[in-house]
Amino acid sequence: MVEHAYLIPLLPFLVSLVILFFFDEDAHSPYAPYLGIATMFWCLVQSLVIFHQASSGAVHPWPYEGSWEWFSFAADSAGKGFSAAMPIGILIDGAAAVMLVVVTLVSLLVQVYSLGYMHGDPRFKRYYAYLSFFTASMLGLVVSNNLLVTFACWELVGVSSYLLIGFWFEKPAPAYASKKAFMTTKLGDCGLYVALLLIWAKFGSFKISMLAVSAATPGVLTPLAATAIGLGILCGAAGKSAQWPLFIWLPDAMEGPTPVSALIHAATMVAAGIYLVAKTYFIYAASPVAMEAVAWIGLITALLAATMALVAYDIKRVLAFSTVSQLGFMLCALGCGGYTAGLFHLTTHAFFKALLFLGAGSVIHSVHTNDMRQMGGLSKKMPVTFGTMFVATLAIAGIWPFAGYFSKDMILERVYGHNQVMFGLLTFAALLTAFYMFRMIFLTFVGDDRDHERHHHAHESPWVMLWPLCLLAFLSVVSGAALAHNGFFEHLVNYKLPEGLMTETLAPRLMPYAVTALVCGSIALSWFFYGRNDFTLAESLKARCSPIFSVLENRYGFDAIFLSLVAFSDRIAKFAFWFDSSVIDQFFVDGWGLITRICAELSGLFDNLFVDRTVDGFGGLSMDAGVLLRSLVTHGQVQEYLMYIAVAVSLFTILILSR
Amino acid sequence: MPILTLITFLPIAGALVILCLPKEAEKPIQITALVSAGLSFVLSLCVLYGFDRAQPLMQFMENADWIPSMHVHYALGVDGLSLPLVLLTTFVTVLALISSLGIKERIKEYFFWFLVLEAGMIGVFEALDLVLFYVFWEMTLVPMYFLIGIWGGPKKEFAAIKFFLYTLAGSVFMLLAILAVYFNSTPNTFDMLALMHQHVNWSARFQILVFLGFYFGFAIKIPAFPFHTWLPLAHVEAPTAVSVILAAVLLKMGVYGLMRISYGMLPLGFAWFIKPLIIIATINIVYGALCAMAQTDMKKMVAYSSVNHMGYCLLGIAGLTATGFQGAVMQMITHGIITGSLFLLVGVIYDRAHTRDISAFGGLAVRVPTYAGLMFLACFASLGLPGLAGFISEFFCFLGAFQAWKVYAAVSVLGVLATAAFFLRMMEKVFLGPFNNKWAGLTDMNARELASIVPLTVMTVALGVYPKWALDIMKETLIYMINTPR
Amino acid sequence: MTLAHYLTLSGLLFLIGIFGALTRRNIIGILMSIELVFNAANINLAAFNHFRHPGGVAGQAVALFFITIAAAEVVVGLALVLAIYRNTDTVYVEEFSLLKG
Amino acid sequence: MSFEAIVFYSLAALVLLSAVGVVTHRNTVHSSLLLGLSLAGVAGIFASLGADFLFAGQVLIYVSGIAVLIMFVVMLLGRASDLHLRQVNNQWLAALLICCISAVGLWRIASSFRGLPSPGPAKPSTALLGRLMMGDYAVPFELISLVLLAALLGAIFFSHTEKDA
Repeated sequence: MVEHAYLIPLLPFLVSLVILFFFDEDAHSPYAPYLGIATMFWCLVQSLVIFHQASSGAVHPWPYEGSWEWFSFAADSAGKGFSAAMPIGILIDGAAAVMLVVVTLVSLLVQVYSLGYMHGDPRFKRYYAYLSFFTASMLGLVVSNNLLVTFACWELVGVSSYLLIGFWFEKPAPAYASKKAFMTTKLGDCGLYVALLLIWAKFGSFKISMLAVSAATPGVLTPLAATAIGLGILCGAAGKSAQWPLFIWLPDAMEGPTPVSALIHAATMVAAGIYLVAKTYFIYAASPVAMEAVAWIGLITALLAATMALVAYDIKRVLAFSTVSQLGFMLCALGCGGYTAGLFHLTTHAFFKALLFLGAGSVIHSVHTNDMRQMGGLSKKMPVTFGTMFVATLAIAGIWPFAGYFSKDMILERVYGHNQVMFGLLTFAALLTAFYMFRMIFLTFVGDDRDHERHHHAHESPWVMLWPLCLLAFLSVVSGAALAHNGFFEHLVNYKLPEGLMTETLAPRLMPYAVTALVCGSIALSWFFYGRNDFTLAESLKARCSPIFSVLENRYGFDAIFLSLVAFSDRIAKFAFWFDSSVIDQFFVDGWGLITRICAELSGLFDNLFVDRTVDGFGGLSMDAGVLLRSLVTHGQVQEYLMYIAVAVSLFTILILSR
Repeated sequence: MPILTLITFLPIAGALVILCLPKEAEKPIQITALVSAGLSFVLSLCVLYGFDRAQPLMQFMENADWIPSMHVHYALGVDGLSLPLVLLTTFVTVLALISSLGIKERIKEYFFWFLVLEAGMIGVFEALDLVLFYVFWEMTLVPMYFLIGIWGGPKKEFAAIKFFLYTLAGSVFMLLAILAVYFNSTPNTFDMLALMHQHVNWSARFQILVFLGFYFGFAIKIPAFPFHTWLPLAHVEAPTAVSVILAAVLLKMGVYGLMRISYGMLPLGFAWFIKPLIIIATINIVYGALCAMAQTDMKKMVAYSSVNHMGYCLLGIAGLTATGFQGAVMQMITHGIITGSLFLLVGVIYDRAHTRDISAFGGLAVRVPTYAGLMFLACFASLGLPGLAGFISEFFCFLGAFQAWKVYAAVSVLGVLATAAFFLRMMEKVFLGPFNNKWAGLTDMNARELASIVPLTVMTVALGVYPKWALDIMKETLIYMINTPR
Repeated sequence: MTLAHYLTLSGLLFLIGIFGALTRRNIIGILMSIELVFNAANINLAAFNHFRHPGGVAGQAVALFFITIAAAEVVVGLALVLAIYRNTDTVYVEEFSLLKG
Repeated sequence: MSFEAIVFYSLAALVLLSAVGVVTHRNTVHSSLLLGLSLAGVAGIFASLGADFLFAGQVLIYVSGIAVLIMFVVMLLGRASDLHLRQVNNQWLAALLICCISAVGLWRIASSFRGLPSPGPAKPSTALLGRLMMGDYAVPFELISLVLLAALLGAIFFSHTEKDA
């Protein structure tokens, strides 16, 4: 099965084309989604088989790699050109096997869910085509054995994200948000681009397995180069995974359909950055500086995003900030050497975050608003949604035995081993997470209905939307424990850090309990503020600390910074164009033309006034002379002519005589 | 069979036939033009079929005396550097002719000039004799002048004369350089292949001077900063099909000349200029993209994006690496295809709305989904999206340049960002957002427009997904060029 | 008698003829003066023939041709005079201005 | 002074004096008569130079042909009033001046031949001349006859009056 893993990205890709070109744009045509869902189901099955084979050690050699030639091109080595092959292929290692399952599963569930959520949309078929396309790109990114192909899929993922965020492009906000998302990630991609160039310059290959071998060979990769490459990749990852300072696009990306948010902006695409860092971990292993940068970027992001989530009222934005924050956790873990921890959290997070988004979608579908201030008391109206989302919230908060507990615990343990200040800050972020997540639950589901109209019309979603929720809730409960059991996950992804990076400062045994206790306290605090149907405390706090609140609501001004950056680049562009049209074109080129013309005019003038006049003058002179002479000879008198001849002859005579 | 001669002169034959047809016979004129250009394309496909990809040297050579007293030959040939460009020329010309079927006035002259133009362009890429090269080079100039000057926009006369004078100024220097090369070669010759071996006798000083002469001619055509300002004007004023040819083929003549003549004949001059060249390339990329960002006219924006994209070609060349060369040639092809389709697409909207102002539209994706889809594809290809043609060539250019010029290449990456910025902004303003009801009467693309654009789109995707068969044509020649001892 | 004498004679005759041609008002007078110039030339021819090529007759032959041509000239000239006279009723050259530009 | 000199001087005086008369005499008839006299003098000069056939031709063509022809025309056109008109125009002084200047030149030319003595008495040359005309100069001779014919035709053409007109 694993040798046919190329089918996993290829099939959805073909299906997306088929849907796009061969299906009618009919709002109620069921075939397009069914085709997409069936394909995804097949992919899921295949991924599960691969996962099973990988975990049972049935794949030899491991990690499995299959490679074909994509094209060959002219390359150089020491000033000599030669023909180099660019491979395209699959590389299935533990991380890839896990990611395959995660992506196909979430994609499948989201597609099923969308049957209900997107029902009746005029561009229903296109939606499924995009979803398939996205999934294909994401799967390609996961399985590719070639960084160039990975990058290609990386960009394609970005484009499908662009298309899906802007799916309701008639509204200005999604159109703007899609552009913003694309541009921000593209900004990060520039770094990745340079990193790729550096990799080629250093290694002369893009094949990941080969890079890993070369990087381990002493002397190939200098620390400086490794740092540069690592920072470049981090730059790309920060863009795609919405890390500080490029996280600004993700909250806006919530303008897209909610299932899309669940799939792309929670579970899969935003995880691509983390996944890429994990894939190129051998480079970070060679550069402590890059490693540290990864950790700190993750930490800062986790903290900032968590604080921003505290004040958001838009249910999807809360989730978006929480996503950013959780991605920060993962990155931080990777930066601290917690390869397994990062990927583990990536996996569990995918389940419960997708669940949260889908649940939020269910809520929005029901009350037709994103604003939590207009919700409240929905738990009775939507029990299934409430139940599943509550499970997910417990998971994200890290309560035993939910999935989040295990992964978060693993991260904190690892960070503790790395740097205890970091640990403190990260734990604080975890407490904040619990706080704002429960704030969301309380505001949405608990207490009185604040908007009676909406509450009255609210209803539980259809089962086609609910059973994906249930499945994800189940996974949110068990996946952590199951995967963590006996170090199963660690064994599966199985990355061996170089000796120097293995910091074996084991965390105190009590740490998990302490953290859990703190989280419970945080939840209680949250209930204290928001769970009692009485928001006076929250309001007064808000009034007292309004500067802090407004800073948080303005997302620390990062949006403003980026807007000013955009404005600045616009100004530069305007200037460049002014320079181009006024200085270069009008001044130099046209000016040169003008000078030429002036010269031409001058020389024309000179010609007219001087040269021509001179010529005319000679003409006139000879004419005058002619007139004069004619006055001598125009009498028609033969004898006069004869006289002239005679005079001439006599003059000649004089001439001769005078010699 | 002198197949290259046939390819080159079939359009001329078509042009002569058109000349004999009466003015009113519009259909026969159009058919003649299409048939002759189409035959030329088919023949160039035959050349591709017979082309030996493992052979780096000239193939399908033809040689005959032309002006024996001056050692001028009629010599044609193609190798991996020129064949893709010949193919591009014949291919794009057919499509441009299809899109020109919408031309309503002075059809006879239009198609006549167009075919003459095609012959000139093909000839430039095939010529192996400097005089022949120069003749073909100049042969493109006059048709272009008329095509812009007669069928152009409101400022067509100015644009045409500016284009003409500017490029002519460049070619005068080129002519000087050609003569200098001729008189300093032993034995005196115009044969480009023979001249490749002459540089051992030439001093660095001489090579630099000659290089500058050639460069001036080529840089204007490319167009390299700061000689690029004729381009936006000419593009804006030219009719759609002419813009397509201008961007897709004419600009390539400059880069081709740089690679074939400047690099091949004047290694010392080239080496001396390599630093300025990389700077110019960087400026072209970043500055071109910035200028494009400031545009409100779609066509002008695409024109400046051409400046930006030709910068990638220069970047690739300046690396002096096989990869960079590969990228440059590939970039020429992909830019021809992508920008060709972009211009065609802009022409489509202009034909309907009679405006190209970006802010005049809005939400068109609802009304014209096919058009929007093709435009999106072309824009994404142009901004270098992987899977579409632009990416691989751009990447090779960077890859090639990066090996020699790390900082400049890294700075140039910003150009990629700016390119994305202006294309996305254009797409947002034109196709997304609330629908502007002013355009409720807009119709989607008709069959003729589809016929001219879809082949380009297909090529865009095909080259992006499977660039192998384009890369294989040029690969060996470029490796040979790099490996030739200099 | 030397050649110089004959040349002097012919020169004087020539000058008299020229003077006449320049000054006579009557067109027939001019014709007659021209005859004198012819004769001066003929004298020269004969004299050179006699003094420089005593045995030869080439000079005389040429003089003979001159005489013939002079005869023809006079005939034509007189015919012209007659024609002009018939048209203009005058023989005074001041009154002819056909050459006036 | 030898006989030869006497003959020469008297002939020269005859020629020159009558020539002066030709160009100065008021009466055209007299002028034409004097012309005949002058031409006859020239014929004498020819004789003295041993050109006997030239002498004969001069007498026959000039004196008896041309001079008489001119006389006829003068008489044909002459009027009584002509005698009272000035026959010399107003540029006579200039003409005289020019003649004087030219005379100096001619004198210089003539004087350069001063030292050449007479080669002895002249022999009759008619026979030689005839042979030459029929031999080497046959073609010019024939051409001259053509010229004469043309002149004849021309004269007829010019003097012809169209009676009908």
